[in-house]
Amino acid sequence: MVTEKKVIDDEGLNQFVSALIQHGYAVIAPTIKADRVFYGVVEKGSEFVREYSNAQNSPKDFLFPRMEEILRFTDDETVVETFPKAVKRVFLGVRPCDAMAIKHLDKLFNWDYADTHYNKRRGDAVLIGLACNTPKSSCFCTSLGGGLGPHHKKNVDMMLTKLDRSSYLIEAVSELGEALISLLECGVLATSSHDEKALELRENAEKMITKRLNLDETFKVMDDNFDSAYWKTVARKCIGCGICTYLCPTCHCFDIQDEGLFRLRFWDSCQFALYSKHASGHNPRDQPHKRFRNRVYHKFVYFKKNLDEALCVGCGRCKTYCPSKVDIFKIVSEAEAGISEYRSVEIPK
Amino acid sequence: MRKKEFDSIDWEPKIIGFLCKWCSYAGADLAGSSRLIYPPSINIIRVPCTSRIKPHFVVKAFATGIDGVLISGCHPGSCHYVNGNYKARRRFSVLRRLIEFMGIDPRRLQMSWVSASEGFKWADVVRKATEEIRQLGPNRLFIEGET
Amino acid sequence: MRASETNDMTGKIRQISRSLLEAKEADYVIGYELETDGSVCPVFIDCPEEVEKLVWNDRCIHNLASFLKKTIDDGESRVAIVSKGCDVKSIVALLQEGQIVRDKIKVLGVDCSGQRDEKGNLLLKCKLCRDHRPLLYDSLIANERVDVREFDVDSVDYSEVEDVEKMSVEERLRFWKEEAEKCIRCYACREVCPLCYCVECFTDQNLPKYVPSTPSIKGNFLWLLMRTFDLAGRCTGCMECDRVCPVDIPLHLLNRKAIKDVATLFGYEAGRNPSEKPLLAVFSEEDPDEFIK
Amino acid sequence: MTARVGSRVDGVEESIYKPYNGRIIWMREETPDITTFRVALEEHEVVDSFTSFKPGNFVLASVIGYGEAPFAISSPPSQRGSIEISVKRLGVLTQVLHELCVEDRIGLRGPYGNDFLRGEPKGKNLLFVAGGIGMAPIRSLIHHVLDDRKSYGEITILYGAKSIADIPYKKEFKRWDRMDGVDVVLTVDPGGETPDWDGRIGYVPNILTELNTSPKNCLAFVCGPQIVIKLSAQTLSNWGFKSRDIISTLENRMKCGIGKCGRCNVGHIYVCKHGPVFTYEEIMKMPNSDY
Repeated sequence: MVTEKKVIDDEGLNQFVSALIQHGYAVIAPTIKADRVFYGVVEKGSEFVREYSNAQNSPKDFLFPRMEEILRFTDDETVVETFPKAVKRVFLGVRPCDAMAIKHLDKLFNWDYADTHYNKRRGDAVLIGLACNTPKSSCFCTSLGGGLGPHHKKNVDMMLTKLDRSSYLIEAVSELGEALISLLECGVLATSSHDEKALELRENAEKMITKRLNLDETFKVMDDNFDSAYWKTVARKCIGCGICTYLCPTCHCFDIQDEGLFRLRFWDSCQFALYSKHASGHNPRDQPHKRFRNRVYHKFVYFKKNLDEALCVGCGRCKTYCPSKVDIFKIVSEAEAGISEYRSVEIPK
Repeated sequence: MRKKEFDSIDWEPKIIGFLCKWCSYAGADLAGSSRLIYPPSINIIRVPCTSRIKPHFVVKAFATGIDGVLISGCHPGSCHYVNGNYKARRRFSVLRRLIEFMGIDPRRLQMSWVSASEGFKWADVVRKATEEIRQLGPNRLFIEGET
Repeated sequence: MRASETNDMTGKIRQISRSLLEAKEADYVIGYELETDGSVCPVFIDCPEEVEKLVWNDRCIHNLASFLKKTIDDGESRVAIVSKGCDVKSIVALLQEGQIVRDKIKVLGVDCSGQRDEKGNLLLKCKLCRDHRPLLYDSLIANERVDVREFDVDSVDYSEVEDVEKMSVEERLRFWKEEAEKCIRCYACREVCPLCYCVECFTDQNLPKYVPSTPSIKGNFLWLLMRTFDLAGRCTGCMECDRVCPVDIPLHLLNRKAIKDVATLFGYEAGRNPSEKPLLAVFSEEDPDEFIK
Repeated sequence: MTARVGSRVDGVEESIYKPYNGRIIWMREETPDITTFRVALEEHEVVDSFTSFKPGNFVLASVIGYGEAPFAISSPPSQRGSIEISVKRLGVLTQVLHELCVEDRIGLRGPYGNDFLRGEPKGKNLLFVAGGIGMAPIRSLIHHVLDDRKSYGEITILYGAKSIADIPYKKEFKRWDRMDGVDVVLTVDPGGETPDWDGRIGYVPNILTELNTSPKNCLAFVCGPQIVIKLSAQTLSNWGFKSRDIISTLENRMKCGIGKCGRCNVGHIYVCKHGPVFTYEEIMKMPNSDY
């Protein structure tokens, strides 16, 4: 598959965005909102922010929205499904970690039963990745398997790499990308020097990520030490809110409730006590540290056992926006040392 | 609940009345037995004391589209439970300013002291409350299905 | 805060904590630990060797009192807690409501000249602060450069709240419905608040259901309204809820409006005096009742 | 239209959360807070594919405006054309269900989950131990077994409830007791009996210790509150029951029933997708502080 590569400048990128809009695509890209970077619908190219580490929210907000109406009941009690309107969408500037998160969501929402609401929103979406040249200190995407890294292109349809101050290497990755690259009027064909520059950028981006995690070893250590006092100790700092799960690009838990004549599906979090409370009142995860442990295990043990992938993409959002700065990387990477230290100590109160 | 378009003359506001059973409920009963005429806009809920009313009841009423809430209890000093009405007074004076701050017109939450012998006063209180809430129009805080 | 100040205060905190832990007067110390990017985060210190982690600088924003009621559910463990003036007001409010046992808590009061956010400017709560020195402590980490004069009560600046009050009722409704639409019901404001310790929050109950638990505009609006009411006369204005809200809803406007009302209506301020009864638990004959017919 | 029944991964324009329209054709009030509903499906073309369930499966019943909740199917597969669910009044939805009457509409989604027959009960002696509302799935299995009585050995049924008034399916227990080869032991918690009560008095796990059923060629099905499952399973294994032959169900909170909403997990096992029926051997492998 000959992947056509072009080099365009900022203006070319703006022209590309307006071309996409003219072709009926809604373009969703990171923009500034209340002086923070959020994914949002952009009207013109200049709103697409290019100098940022990662947006606070992730494409999950658009593929699996915080609340959606799944069913509506008409007056004569017939059930009417409410499917999302089919709208052609382009996610522009998706970091490789968010793209891998979307792949995980695809897998979960089509595990045996196809979640039609998710598939309808996902089906028409084109992903245009943006390579990470300056990863943050809280990023650790390179140790999460599946070849994930700051310049990883496997899960997107097109890939943008910022070569220098104002020129971007744009390449089609999938057929969908091939079709779209024709919209680019301007821009010059990429030469081997551009490829070398891109490769060089990729290497030192990967070098900038100093946090290393041995996934399989962590999996084994955690799988064998579910009841260790380590989990109660590291969980003390966690206040039990839902920020980490709601801003996490891979967290997919939801609740379904009826309001009036609508059946609504909306985000839920395993950090809340009601999440697993039985009708009889019994709650398997009644204490805060059990709920905390459940989130960490779901990402590094459970999802791996069920769908053989780690459910974390190392984007660092849960640490950045946590009120107590709970760092999942620190907890998981120090699990082995921490657990052995607690094997001798009596469980602290 | 479909909301028709109203002009304020013939539209009858829907008011929830929390009445303490020792005084105001008896007063309302007296008003009824002495055949006093007052607007049928009030739907009475009997409570043991005004301090039994949880502010969440009032807010839930507004959420379900009720146009006004009237809380009525014993005069200060003659509460069957000695200080129930004092506590309620303090509670609802805070709540009233809070709902005003968030954009609900405070006149939609009214409070009155009506004793068991004040049938006339009860009829008058309801007449005044209905008139005042009628000026405010229907409760359009939340549009149905607005997610 | 100059480096010399932070070093000697950090040294004092470490020294007091080490003595408490060694003398077994406290099972663990809750304090602040330095993060790689210069900010701090809460830390639980179990043994004297770990005391070196404790630090004090002008980024110690968190109100550690929120850990008092929730993570310590057995009530037996004795805790030492590093607390600024605003944090101590939360501890006093918890004492007023009989939620914590005074002699189980060792308060390491710290003189505070105001904390700064990551951009370096003074926090709003510090601009309005009148408690540079905690009003209650077991051991004080003093700092002469902090002026600890007692402020007079009516110099409190409610200008932000008054701006919203000046709006018309319709404008305020639209303003708060716009804010409510942003809320994703992550409940960080509830979980971070030291005084939100109910076993079952009113928004989690469903028999009867007071507030819809879906993040709809109606549900969020009522959540903001009733959360503020449940904290009226209890909130001490530590503005942690404002800090942690991931979608930046100005929660401090609501809470400070309640604080202003409670001060004007009843002349009451939460977290001032540990032996004083909470506001809505008591009454007085002279309460204002101009709105009662 | 076969994809309609909990559509598999075939992208049919069919939301997996859309309930079928069920209509109540028969109701019986078993106890003051348990009512059994027989629900028939209106969409005729899916009736046979929907009612080809096995004992142990569950459905998600819903009432418009009040939500959805999982209920074990308590009628046997041989009862074609409709399913029965026994509902205990506990929360908002179950309260509303109890206020419904015949001809009212209930939404049904499912059947989901695995079933009791994975223990191959054919040709074996069977011991049923149930407590409280745990009788609902067990009743489906008992009827299924009695439909083909000769291919099963000795049957013992031990059931316990809080009080006499709380014992559901009273007529069926009497009918089963009169059958040969079937031994029914009913018990009520201490204090729940009345003077003319001829059954046993005591908690289910304690009464179980007196039965002393032989584990040879015998399967035990245990269903009910978590404490009943734990204690009964221990007693049975002390008698020599292999943990593979003790079969139970886990009643976790469920919302979607198909392994997506994430809340019914015990460790990495989703009770709705990999369960709800588990052998005691599997339950022992699960992290014990998580269920």
